Amino acid sequence: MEIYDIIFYLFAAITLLSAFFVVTSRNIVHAAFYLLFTFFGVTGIYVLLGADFVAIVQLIVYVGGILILLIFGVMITNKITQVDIKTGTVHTLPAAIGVGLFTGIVGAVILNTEWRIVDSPMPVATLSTLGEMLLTEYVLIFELLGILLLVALIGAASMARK
Amino acid sequence: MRDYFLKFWEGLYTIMIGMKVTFRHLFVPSVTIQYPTVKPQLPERERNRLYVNMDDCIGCDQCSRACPVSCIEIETVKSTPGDDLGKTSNGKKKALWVTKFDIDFAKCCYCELCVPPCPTDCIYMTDVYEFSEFERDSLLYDFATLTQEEREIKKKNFKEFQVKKEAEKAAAAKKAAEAKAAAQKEKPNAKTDKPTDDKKGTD
Amino acid sequence: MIYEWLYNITGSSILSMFVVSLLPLFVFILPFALLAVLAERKVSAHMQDRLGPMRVGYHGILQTVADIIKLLQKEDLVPAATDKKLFNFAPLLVFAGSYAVFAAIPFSSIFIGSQIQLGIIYIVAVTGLVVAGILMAGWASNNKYSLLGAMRSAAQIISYEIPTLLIILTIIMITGTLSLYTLSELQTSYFWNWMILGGPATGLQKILYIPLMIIGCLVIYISTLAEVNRTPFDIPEAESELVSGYHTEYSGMKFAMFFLAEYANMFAVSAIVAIIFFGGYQSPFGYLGNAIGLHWLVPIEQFFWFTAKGLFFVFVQMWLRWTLPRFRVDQLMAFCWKYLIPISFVILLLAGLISLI
Amino acid sequence: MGILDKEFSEGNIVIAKTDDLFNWARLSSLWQVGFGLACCAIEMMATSASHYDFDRFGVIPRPSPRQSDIIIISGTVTLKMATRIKRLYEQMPDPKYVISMGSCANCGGPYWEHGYHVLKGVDRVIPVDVYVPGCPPRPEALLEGLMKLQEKVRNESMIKKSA
Repeated sequence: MEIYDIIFYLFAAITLLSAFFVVTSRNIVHAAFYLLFTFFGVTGIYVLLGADFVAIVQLIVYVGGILILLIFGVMITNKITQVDIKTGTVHTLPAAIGVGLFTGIVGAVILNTEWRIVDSPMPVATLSTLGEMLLTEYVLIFELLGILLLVALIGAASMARK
Repeated sequence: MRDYFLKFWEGLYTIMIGMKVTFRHLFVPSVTIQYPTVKPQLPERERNRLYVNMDDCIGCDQCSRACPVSCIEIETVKSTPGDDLGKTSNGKKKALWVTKFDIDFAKCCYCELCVPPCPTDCIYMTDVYEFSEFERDSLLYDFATLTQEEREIKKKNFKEFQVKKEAEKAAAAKKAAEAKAAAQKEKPNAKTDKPTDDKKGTD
Repeated sequence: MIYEWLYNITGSSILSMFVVSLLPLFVFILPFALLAVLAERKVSAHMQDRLGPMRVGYHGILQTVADIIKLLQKEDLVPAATDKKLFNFAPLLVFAGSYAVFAAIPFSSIFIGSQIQLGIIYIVAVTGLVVAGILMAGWASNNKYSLLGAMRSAAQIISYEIPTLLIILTIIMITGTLSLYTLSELQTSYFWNWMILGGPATGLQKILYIPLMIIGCLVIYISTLAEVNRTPFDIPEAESELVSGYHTEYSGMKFAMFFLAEYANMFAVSAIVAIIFFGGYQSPFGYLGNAIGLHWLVPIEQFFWFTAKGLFFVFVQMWLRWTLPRFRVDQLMAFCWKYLIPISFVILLLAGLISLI
Repeated sequence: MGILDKEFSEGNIVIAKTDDLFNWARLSSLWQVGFGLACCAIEMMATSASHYDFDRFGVIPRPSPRQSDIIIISGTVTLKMATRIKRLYEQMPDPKYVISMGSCANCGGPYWEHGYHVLKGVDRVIPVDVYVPGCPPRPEALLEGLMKLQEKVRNESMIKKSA
C-alpha cells in the first residue's frame, strides 16, 4: 500500500505548509486562502483514516461554509490588507519558555511511547453505523445540539431584525 | 397562500410558453444570407462607391463644390487651341484638361449630393461596397485618366501657351503701340510705354 | 472496475490510479467541452434563426478546436495590480473543483472513478472548492467588477445549495443510500423504475411519490442551474453590469480553464439530475446486449444512455439560456429563499410521511 | 542576428506548419470586443444579427477586452473617447487586430475639416489593420473587411514581423 503512503505525506505536507503560511502570511486574505488548503489537507487525512463522513462534513462545513464566510468578512472589511496586524505587547521570554516546555513534553511523549503498528483493515463506510448511533445511543445529545442550533438561529435572526 | 401558488404556477407556465417559442424557432429555416457566396439583392438607387466617367467629365468643379465634406478635389488646366478634347456624350464640348480628380473614400459620406449638380451625369453612385483596404491612402481614388507625365505635359503646355500668348500679346501690343506711335509721329515719345504697362498689369 | 482491470494488466497501483484519474478528463470532459461549446453556438444560432459557425470545417465543426488553439497561443496577460499568486492559482482551483465532481459520477456500471458511499454529498462538498476559487479569482484580479461578480457568485452558489441539499435529502430518505452507483442500480431496467416515476416503490406509495418527485426534479434542476451560473441565473457574469464577472481580467489559457470548468460543471450538474431522477446510466427499455446475448455490450450501452441523458439536460440548459432573460439580484435571492426552500421543505416532509405507509 | 534567427528565418517546415496552424486558429476565431461608438455600431450589430451572422466567421462578442482578439472601431471617435479606445486596445492581449469601420473612424469623416471634437482617424491612437469605408458601411462591407483581415492573418508569420 505504498501509494497511500505517498498520498498521506502529500496531504500532511499540504496541511503543515499551508498552516505555517497561515500564521506567517502578512496579507490577511492570503492567510484566509492558505487556511483553505489546511482544511483541505486535513480532509485528505480524514479520508485516509477511514473517516469518510467526517471528511465530507469537514469539506462542506469548513471549506464551503466557514471559510467562505471568513473570506467574505475579510474582503468586505475595508483596507484590512494594509493594517499591520501585530499586537503591541510581545512577551518573548514567557512565550519562549512556554513553547520550549510544550515541545519538550510532546517530544518526550513521542519518544517514550511504544508505538504499535497495526495493519489496519480496509476502511469501511462509517455512515450507516454513525447514523444508527446518533439516533439510538446519542439521541439525547443529538436533539440537544439541534435545539441549541435552532436557538442560535432564531437569536441571530432576531438580532438581524433590529 | 393561493397567490403564492398562483405565482409559482404562472412562472412555470410562462416559461413553458417561452420555451415552446424558442423550440419552434430551432426548426425554422434560418434567414442568414451566406455573404461571400450569396450576395443580397441591393435595392435600386443604392448609394455606395462613387464612380466618375472621365470621358464625360468637363472639369466644371460642381461636384466638388456640392460635397458637404469636401472629399472631392479637382484641378483643371485649360486646353491649348491645338488640343482635341472630344465631346461628352450629351454633346458638350470639353475645354479643360482634368489633371486631378481625387475622391477620398475615407472621408466620403455617401450622401449623393455630388450627383445632381453634374451637368454631364458623369459622376454617379455604383453598387460596389466591398473595397476595404489595409492602408488608408489606398482609399484615395484618383479618377483622372491622364498619366502623371501627361498631366505634367498638359500643365507645361498650358504654361508655355500662356507664355507664348503673353509674348504674342506683348508683341502685338508693342506693334500696336509702334503703329500708334508711327501714326502720331508728331506727338511726343513719352506716352508710348503706357499701353504695354497696362497689358502687363492685367496679366 | 477499470482500476482493477488496469492493475491486473500493469501490476502498478500508482500507474493505474494515475490513468484512472485522468480518464474522465480525456475520455469525457475535453471532448464534451469541445462539443458543447460548438453545440451552444449552434443551438443559440438556430434558435435565433441564424446559422452559427459555418466556415471552419464542414458547418463549423472545427470551430472550438480553432478557439482552443487560439487561446493556447494568446498572450498570457497578468495585469500589474493583481495579486499574482492567487491570480495564477484561481483557475486551477476552479477547474480542480469541477473536475473532482467527476470522480464520483458513474458513467456506466464499470466506468466509475470512485465508488464512494457518500457520492452525492461528496459532489455537493467539492463544489465548495469552486466557490473558493471564484472568490480567489475575483479578489486577486483587483478589479471592482471581478470582486462584485465573485461575491454575487459565492452568495448565489451558497444560497442555492440549500434547496439542492434538501431535495437530495429527500432522495436519501426514500432510497436509503448516498452512493450514486447504488442509486443508479436501484432504478434498474425500465423507465417506470426511475425516481421521477416513484422509483422502486410499489402501489399507492409510488403513485403518491410521483407528483413530489416531479416538483423535486424541477427544484433541483433550477437550483443546480443557479449553482453553475447559467442564464437566467448568470448575474455573476452579467455582461451589462459587470463586464464579465470574476473572469474579467483573465486572458488566454487561464480564461480557457474557467471556460472548461464552466462546461464541465454544466455536465456534472445535468448528470446529477440524470442520476437522481432519471435512472443514471440505466436504459429506459432494457439492454440490447442482454437481449442478443452479448454481455460486454451492456456497459457501452449504459455509457451511451448516461451521456444521452446528460446531454439532453445540457441541451435544456442552453434552451433555457436563449429563452429567459436574466434575474435581478433581489429576485434571484427571493426566488431561492421564498419559493425553492419552502417547497423543498414541504417535499421533504411529505416524502417522509409517505415513506411511512 | 544570431544563428538561431538565421536558422528560423529560412522558414523550415516545422515552423512553417506551426505558423499555418496558428494562423488558421487565429483567423477563424477572432473574438470581438463588444464595443460600439456611433451609428456604425448599429450596422455592426446588424452584422452580428440573424441576417448576416458574424458567428459564421467565428466572431463572437466578448464583454472583456482581455478575452478578445479584435476591436471594431465602429463610429465617430471623439477626443474624449480616444483615450478610452487606446486603453481598451492596450488591455487586449496579443495578437490583436483592429478594424476601423466607417468614414468617421477612418479619418474623421464629415468632421475631418471642422470637427473640433473629433479625432481625425483612429489610426492616430491605435494601429489599424483594415479600413472599411462606408458611412456607415453595409454589413457585407464589414464582413468583407473581416475577410480581408483574415487574409492578412493567414499570411502572418511567427518569425517575420508583419510590419
